[in-house]
Amino acid sequence: MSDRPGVVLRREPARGCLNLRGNPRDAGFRNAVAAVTGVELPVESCTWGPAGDAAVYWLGPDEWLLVLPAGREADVERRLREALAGSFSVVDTSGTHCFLNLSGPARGYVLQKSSPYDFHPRNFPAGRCVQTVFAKASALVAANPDGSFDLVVRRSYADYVRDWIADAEEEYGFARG
Amino acid sequence: MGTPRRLPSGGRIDRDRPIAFSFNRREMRGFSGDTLASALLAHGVATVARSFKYGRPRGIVGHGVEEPNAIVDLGVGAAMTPNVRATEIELFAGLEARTSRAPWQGAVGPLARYLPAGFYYKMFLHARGFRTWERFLRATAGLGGVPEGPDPDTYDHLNHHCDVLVVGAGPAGLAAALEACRAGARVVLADEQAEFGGSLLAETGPVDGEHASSWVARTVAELESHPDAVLLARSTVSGLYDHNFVTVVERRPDAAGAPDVAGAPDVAGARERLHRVRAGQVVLATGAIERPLVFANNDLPGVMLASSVFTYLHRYAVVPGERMVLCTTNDSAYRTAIDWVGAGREVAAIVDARPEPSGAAMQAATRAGIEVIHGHAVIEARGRKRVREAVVAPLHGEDDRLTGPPRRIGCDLIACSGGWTPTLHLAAQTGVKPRWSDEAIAFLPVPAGDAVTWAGSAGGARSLPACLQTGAAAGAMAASRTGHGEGRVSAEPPETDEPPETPSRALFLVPHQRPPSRAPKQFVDLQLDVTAADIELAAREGYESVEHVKRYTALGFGTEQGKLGNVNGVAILARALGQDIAATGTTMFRPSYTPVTFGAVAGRDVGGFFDPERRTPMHGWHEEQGAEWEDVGRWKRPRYYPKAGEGMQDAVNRECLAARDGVAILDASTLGKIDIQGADAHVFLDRIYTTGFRRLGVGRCRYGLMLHEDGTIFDDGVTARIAGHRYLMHTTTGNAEAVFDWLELWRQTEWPDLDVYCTSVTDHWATAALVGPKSREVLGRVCDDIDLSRDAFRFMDVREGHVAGVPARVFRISFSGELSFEVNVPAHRGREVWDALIEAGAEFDITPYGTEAMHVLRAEKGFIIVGQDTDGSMTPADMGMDWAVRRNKPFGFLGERSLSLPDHLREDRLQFVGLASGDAVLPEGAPLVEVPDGAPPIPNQGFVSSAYHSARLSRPIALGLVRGGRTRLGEILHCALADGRNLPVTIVDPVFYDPDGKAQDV
Amino acid sequence: MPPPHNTLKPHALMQRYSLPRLLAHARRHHEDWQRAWRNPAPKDAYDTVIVGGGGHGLATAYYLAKEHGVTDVAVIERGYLGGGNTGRNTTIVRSNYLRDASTRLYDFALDLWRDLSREINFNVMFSARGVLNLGHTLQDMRDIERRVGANRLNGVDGEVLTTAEVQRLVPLMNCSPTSRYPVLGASWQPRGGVARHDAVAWGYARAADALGVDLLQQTEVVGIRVENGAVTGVETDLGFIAARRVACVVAGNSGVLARMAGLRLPIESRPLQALVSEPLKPCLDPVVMSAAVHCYISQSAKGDLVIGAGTDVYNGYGQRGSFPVLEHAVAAVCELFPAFSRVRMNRHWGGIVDICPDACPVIGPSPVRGLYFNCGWGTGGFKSTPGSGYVFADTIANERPHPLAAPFGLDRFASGALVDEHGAAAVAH
Amino acid sequence: MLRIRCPYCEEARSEEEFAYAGEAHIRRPEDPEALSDREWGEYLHFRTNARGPHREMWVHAAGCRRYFNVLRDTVSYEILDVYPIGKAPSDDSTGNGA
Repeated sequence: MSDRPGVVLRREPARGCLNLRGNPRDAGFRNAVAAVTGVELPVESCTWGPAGDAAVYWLGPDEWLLVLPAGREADVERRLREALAGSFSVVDTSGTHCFLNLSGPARGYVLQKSSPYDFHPRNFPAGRCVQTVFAKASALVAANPDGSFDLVVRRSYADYVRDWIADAEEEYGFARG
Repeated sequence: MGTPRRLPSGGRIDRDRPIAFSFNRREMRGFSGDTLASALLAHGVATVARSFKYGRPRGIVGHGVEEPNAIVDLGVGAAMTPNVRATEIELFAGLEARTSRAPWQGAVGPLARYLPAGFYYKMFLHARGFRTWERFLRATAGLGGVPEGPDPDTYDHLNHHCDVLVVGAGPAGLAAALEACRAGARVVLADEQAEFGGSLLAETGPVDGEHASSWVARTVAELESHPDAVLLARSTVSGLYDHNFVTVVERRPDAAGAPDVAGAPDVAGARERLHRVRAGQVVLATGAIERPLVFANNDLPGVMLASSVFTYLHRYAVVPGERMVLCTTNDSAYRTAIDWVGAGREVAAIVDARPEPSGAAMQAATRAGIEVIHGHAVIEARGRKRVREAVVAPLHGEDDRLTGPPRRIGCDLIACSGGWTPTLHLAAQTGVKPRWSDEAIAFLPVPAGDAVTWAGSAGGARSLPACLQTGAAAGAMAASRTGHGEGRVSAEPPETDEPPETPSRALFLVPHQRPPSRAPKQFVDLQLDVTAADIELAAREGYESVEHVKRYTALGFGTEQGKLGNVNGVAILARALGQDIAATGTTMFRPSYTPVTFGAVAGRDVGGFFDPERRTPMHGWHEEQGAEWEDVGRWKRPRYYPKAGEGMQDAVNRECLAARDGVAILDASTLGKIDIQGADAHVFLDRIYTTGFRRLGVGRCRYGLMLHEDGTIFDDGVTARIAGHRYLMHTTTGNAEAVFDWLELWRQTEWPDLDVYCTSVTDHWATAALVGPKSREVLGRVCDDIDLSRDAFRFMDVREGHVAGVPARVFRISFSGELSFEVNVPAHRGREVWDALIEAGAEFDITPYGTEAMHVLRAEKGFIIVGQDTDGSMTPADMGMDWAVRRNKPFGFLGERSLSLPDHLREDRLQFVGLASGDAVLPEGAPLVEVPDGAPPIPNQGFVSSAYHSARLSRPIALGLVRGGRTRLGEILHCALADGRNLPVTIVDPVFYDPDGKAQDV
Repeated sequence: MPPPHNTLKPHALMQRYSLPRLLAHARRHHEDWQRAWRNPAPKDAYDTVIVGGGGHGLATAYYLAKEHGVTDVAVIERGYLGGGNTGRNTTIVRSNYLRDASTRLYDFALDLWRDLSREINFNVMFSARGVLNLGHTLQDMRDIERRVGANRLNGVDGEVLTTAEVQRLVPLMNCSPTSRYPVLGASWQPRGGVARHDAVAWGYARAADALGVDLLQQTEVVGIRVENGAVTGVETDLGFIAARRVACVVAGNSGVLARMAGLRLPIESRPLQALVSEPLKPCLDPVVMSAAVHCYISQSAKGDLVIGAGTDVYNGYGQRGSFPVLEHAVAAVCELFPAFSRVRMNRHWGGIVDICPDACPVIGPSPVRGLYFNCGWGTGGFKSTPGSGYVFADTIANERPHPLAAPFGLDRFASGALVDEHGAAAVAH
Repeated sequence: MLRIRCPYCEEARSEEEFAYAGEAHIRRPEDPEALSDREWGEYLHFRTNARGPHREMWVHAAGCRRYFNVLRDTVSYEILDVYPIGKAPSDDSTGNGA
C-alpha cells in the first residue's frame, strides 16, 4: 500500500444483471424495454449509458447488459417477458459478473499492460464501453465520466484478474477500495 | 589497474562518478556514462574473448549492436545473463562480466586448415558413432553459460497505439518525431541507446549554429513537452510484423545497477519491458553501420571500425591505441584520423583505396600533417595478440588485384572503413527485398506500401543535412497519412557545416598476394569464424544460392546476425560466381533485430499467470477441507478430500460408499451451461443433438449427444426444458466454450433464420450435486417450496424454488446412478447455499466427494466420459449409444450423414465394453492383445480407457475400447503391461452396478 | 518391412567424403573439392518429374534411382534446394505416434535415419538423443500410456517415465508439483533425436545427382499439362517439360499445384512458428516436447536452443508468424525451464505446414493418371523424410501404393477411414 | 499480427480478440443423405486453401462474438474486405467466393 497510490482498485458489490437480446431496429422492442426499465437502449456500438440507479451496456448489435441494483433482476426479467413480443431473449446473469473499478493517475498503465485495446482518451472517452481481451481472460471495460474505468469480469476468472491487476499496479503504488 | 587509454578530458562520461567493476575476475574502474566496452578499452584491454571455432584472440571491433567479439556473461548465479555485448552494457557498480571459452579452444587454431566450412558433413559418417563425436563437438560449442536458477527478475508487456512510430533517435529520427508531434500525431520514439541523439552524441560539428549536443537537448525537451509523445530510451525495436505491429524491448536498469546510472529513473517492476506498439505509420530512422574491410588476419585485436574509434574518442574519451593506420574507401573515415591527431595520438598513415582521392576530407588530413597513401589498402594485419603492423600494398584502379610489392607500417590500431550499410533488418522482416545500388555501394530499401517509410542514412542519406532533412520530411508525411497536418515540414532543416562527399570505392575483399584459400584467414563473419575462403569453397562445391552459402558456412548466423559481414559475404560470393551483387541478392533477415530475452517475450504470463485458474464459488471451502486438486480445462476441481492418515484410495472408497449408502455432495459448478431461448429453440436443439427435443415436456430433462459433422462424438450432457421456448443445456466442463462456439457458429452463419439465442450461464450458476439415498432428506431441510416426493419430482425433472432461501433450480438427474438432486443457485450466493447444505447434511454425515469418486461412481454405471472413453474418432455406435440417436427427425442432425460412411459401419471398429480383471486395477491406457507373447507387430485389440477399484463391488472394474468388442462378451484378452506381465481380462457388459436403474428412481 | 537394398552404385565420378579425404584436401587448401551436385540444363522430357526440391522430393528422387533404377528423373525446384520447410523446422525425429499406420510409417523412416549418413555419404548429424513427450494432466498420462503401449506392440521403443525419471534426464526442468502445468510424467523414446535439417536436403541432392538425377533449381512449375485424364508434363518458366509421371512434393504449396491439375486437396496451409536462442554451453541433451503447452525444445550441436511453437490459427503462406503464438511458446519455455528466462531469442520464423483433417499425410495417386501427391505432413514432415521418400518412390515406380503408404490415400476422405493422429481430445468431464 | 475491423463494433481491433472460423461460403448441403460418400467427403474436408485472396470467416470472440466474412490475402496478409455473413462476396473475381 502506498500513501499516494498510483492506482486504486475497488471491488463493487454484486448487482442484478440481465442479458438482453433483440432487434434494435424494432421500435416495439426498444419501446417495451424503455417502458419496463426506464432505459433507452444504446444502439451505437461500444457505448453505454446510466439510467438512474441502473446502466445499460452495448455488447453486440443485438445484445445488451442491463445492470440493476441487486435484487431487482427477477422482477424486471418477469416484466420484460410480459412486455416483449417476437424475437427476444432475457437471461439473468447476476451470478456471472464481478464488478471492479480502477482509478488513480496510473490506471491507464494497468489497462495498457492488460489489453491490446486502445484506451487513450482520444479513442475511449467517457461513455464508451468495450469487450476485449484482459490478460488471459476477457472483460467489459467502461469509461466513466470521472475518468475511472469499470471492469466487468466473469466470476470464475475474478481471482485471476484481481491478482493480475495487483501485480501490474505494484510499481505505481496502489490501494484497495 | 590503470586506465592508460583514457583521455584527461572530454567525452560524455561523468568523471565525478567512478564505478568499480570486474572483468574475467580482474577489478577495474570506469565512469558513469561508460559502456563495459569503453571501460575495457580505457584499461588497454586488447583481447576480450576467443573466437567460436578456431579459438583465436579477439578484441573489441565496434561500439554498438554490431559488435561480434566482446560477448560476455553478465552477473552471476541465477541473475547471470549470457551472451551480452560489452558495447551495450552501461557500466554499473559491482558489474561482473566474464567471457566463456572451452578449455582446449586455444589448441584448435593449428587444426584450422582441417576445419573448413562444412567439414563436419564430410566426416563422422558412421551414424552410430556420431553420438560420441557429437559430445566432443558440443563441448566446444556454445557461447554463454546457463543461469543457475529461476530468474529472480520479472518482465512485462505494455501495449501502445500511436499514429507514428519513429525507430531510432539519431538526427533523422529526432527530426521525424519532432515534425510528427508538431502536426498533432500520437508519436512513439524508440532508441536502443541510453541517450537520444545517436551519432550526434559523438558529433563535434555544429548543428543549426549550436553544438550538436545542445541541439539534441533542445529537440528532446520539445518532444517531452508533447503530452501524446512516448519517448523510449534503452529500447530496441526488435520486430516489425504484419499490420504495423511492432515489438520494442526496453531494458530497465537492473535494480542493483540503477542508482549508479546517471539520469536513470528510479524504476520499480520489470527488468525488461516489451512494448507492443500498434502504429499507423512507421518511420525507420535506423541509421547505418560501417562496413569493415576483409583482409588477412583482420580479426586481430586492434582492428576496429573507424566510426567506432571516432565514437570511443569523442563520447567516452578513450583512445583504443597509440599509433593508427586508417584504411578507407571513402571520405567519412578521414575525420577519425584527423581527430586522432587532435587527441595527441599518432597517425602512421591514411591508406585510401581510391586511386585519386580529393575533396575536403583529404585536404583536411593533409593540412593536419597526415600522410595519405592513395591507391593502396591494408592487405594483412600482423601481430600475435594484437596488431603490431599493417601490410600495405598498391591496388589496381578497377579490378581488385595488387599491382606492386607490399610494405609494412608499424601500428597498434587499424581503423577501417569499407563504406556504410544501411540498417534494413526491420524493413526486411516485412518481406521487403532490398535493392543493390552500385552508386551507393549498398543495399537500399525498396518502398512497399505506404505504411513504412525510411529516413536518414537507413534510406541511403550520406550527410548530416540530408539525414535531418529526410527525417523531417518523413515525420511530416507520416503524420499527414494518419490525418495530422498537411505533410509539410514546420521549419527548414537546421544548417550544418558539413562539406560535400566525394565518391567512394567499392572494395570488399582486399586482395592478398595469395588467393583466399592460401592467404592468412580473411574473416567475413568474425563471430562464427567464416572466412572468404569458406565462401569460395561453398561456391566451388555448388552451394550457389546466397541462402545455401549462409547455411553451409554459417555466415550471418551469429548473435549479431550479419550486421558486419552480410554485404562483404554477398560480394565475395558474387565474385566467386562471376555475377554481380544485384543478381546474387541478400539473405532474409528474421526478427529479432537484436536478441530478445525470453522473459521479455513471455512478459508476466509465467508462474501463476501462465494460464488463468478458474475457481468455483466454493473454491475456498474445498481449500479449507484440504482437497487435492485436479486440473480440468482451466478449472480447479477437488479430486478427493483426504482425512488425516488417508491415502487417495482410502478417501475415494469412503466418498463412493457415502454416495451409495448415505449422502455425498459434489461441486458441479464447472459444468458448462447454456441458456437457449427463442421460438425455434427446439428446432435448433434437434439439429445440434442426435436426440430429439421437440416433444420434451416443460420441466423435463433429456440426455443429449452432440456429434461433429464427421460423425464422431463431440460432447454430451443433459438439457432441460425450462419453459415453452426456453432450454438449459449442460455441457462437459472441458468443452463448455467449444460447444458454445459451435452453437453460435451454426446459429449465426448457417441458420440465421431461426429465432433462437444462446447465452452462456456457466458462471452464473453454482451447482451442488446432492447424491445418495439420504439426499432427499437433506434437501428437504433447506427447501420447503418444492415437493421433493418421488412422484411429484420424478427422475429427469427440473423444478424452481428456493434452497436455503435463495432462488434455485433443482434438477433430479444423476451421473452416479443414485438418487440425486443438482441444486443450482446464482454463483454469488453459491457458497452460502453450499454451507447450508453441508450443515443440513451434518446429521447424515454428508461427505464431500471429488472427481475421482465421481469417476468411479459413473464407471460402475458404465457412463462414458467424453475425452477419456472417447478419443475424437468414436461414433455413437462405437460407444453402444445408438439408443441416443434418433434417425427420423425432419432435418436430421449434424453428423448424421457420416454415420453411414463405409468405415463407420465396419464390424471390427473399437467398441465400448466393460473389462473384468483379477485383483489388479488395470493401468489406464494399457493395450489389449489376444495372445500374450509374440514378436512385434502384435495385433492391437484395443485399450483400457478407465479403470478403478470399486468400493461398492469390492473389486477392480474397467472400461475399454475393443475391436468388435460388443460381439465378444465373455472372451478373454490380455492386458500387456510395460514390465512384461500380461493380465488376463474378460470382456463384459460395461454396466457393473444396478443395471436396472433402481437406485436412482426411489 | 524389408530393409532398403542397394541396386545401383553411385557413378564413379562422385568423390566420397571421409576423414582421410578431408585431411588430404586440407593439404591442397581445399581447392579441388568437387561440386556436390551438377547444375544441368533441363532436358525436353523425363520419365518422371518431381516437383519440389526439399528433403522429401530429393529423397524420392534418390530412392527412385537407387531402389528402382529410375534415373531419368528431374527434380524441379522454384528456389534453392531445401529452401522450404526442410530448412525451417525444429529438426526433431521420432516415431512414437498413436495409430498403427502412422507409427509404422514413421518408424520405417527412423530406421532409415539411423544409417542415413553412411548410406548417402553425407553426415546429416542424426543424433539419437531421445525424445520426451511430457504429460501434464491425468488424461495426458492415460494418452501416454496408451501410445507407448501401442508402440510396444509395433516393436517401437518407448517407456512411460515418472516425474523423478524425467527430472534425472533433464535436470534444468521445473518438475515442481505446484506449477500451473506440473510434469506428471512423460513418454520416452530413446531412438528419437535430432538431425541437421539442411544437410538432409544437400545429402540426398548429392546422392541423387550422383545417380544421374537432374536437379533444376530456380525453375518454377507454372502449369501441369493433363490430356485425356493423364498427365503429360509440366509447364515451367523455362518452357514445357514432358514427363510420363509427375510427383508433387511441395509442402506449403500443394494446393496451388493441385489447382493446376484441376484438383482440390483436404489441406489447409498454416505457418508453424519456430525460434532459436543465442548459443549456450551444452545444458539440454534430450528433445523435450509438450503438446499441452505447445512447445518443443532441443539444443543444437552449435548450442542454440531450438524451439517449436504452435501453428497459427488461420491459413497463411507468409513465412512469418503471429506474435501471440510466439509469446505463448516462450512463456511455456520459461515455465518448464525457469533458468532460460534470461536467455535471449536470436531469430524466429515460420514454415508453412499443410494440415489434413486427421493430421496425417496424403501419399499416393490422384484422380489424374500419372500424377502423384505427397503432402499434408503437418508438423511431421521432417522426421518422416527418408521414409516418405522411400515409400513414395516405391509408389511411383510400381504405380500402386506402397503397403506403408496405403492407409494414407485420398480415398480415405470419402470412406471415413481417417487415421486421426490428433490424439485424444481434452478430457471433458 | 493482424488488425481486423469488426463490422459490428465498427472499430479495428487486434488479432488477439478474434478467432478464425475457416473458409467462408461453404454451404451445408440441403439434403446430406442425398449425397454420395465422395460428395459428402468433399463438403467435410476439401478446401480451397487459396494462396492469395482468401474468403474466410472470423468471429470477434473476445468482443461482440459476431461472425463475419473477411477477404484476406494469405501471402501479404492484407485485409481486402470485411462483410457480413450471408452477403455475397463484393467482388466475385477474387478469392474462393467465385
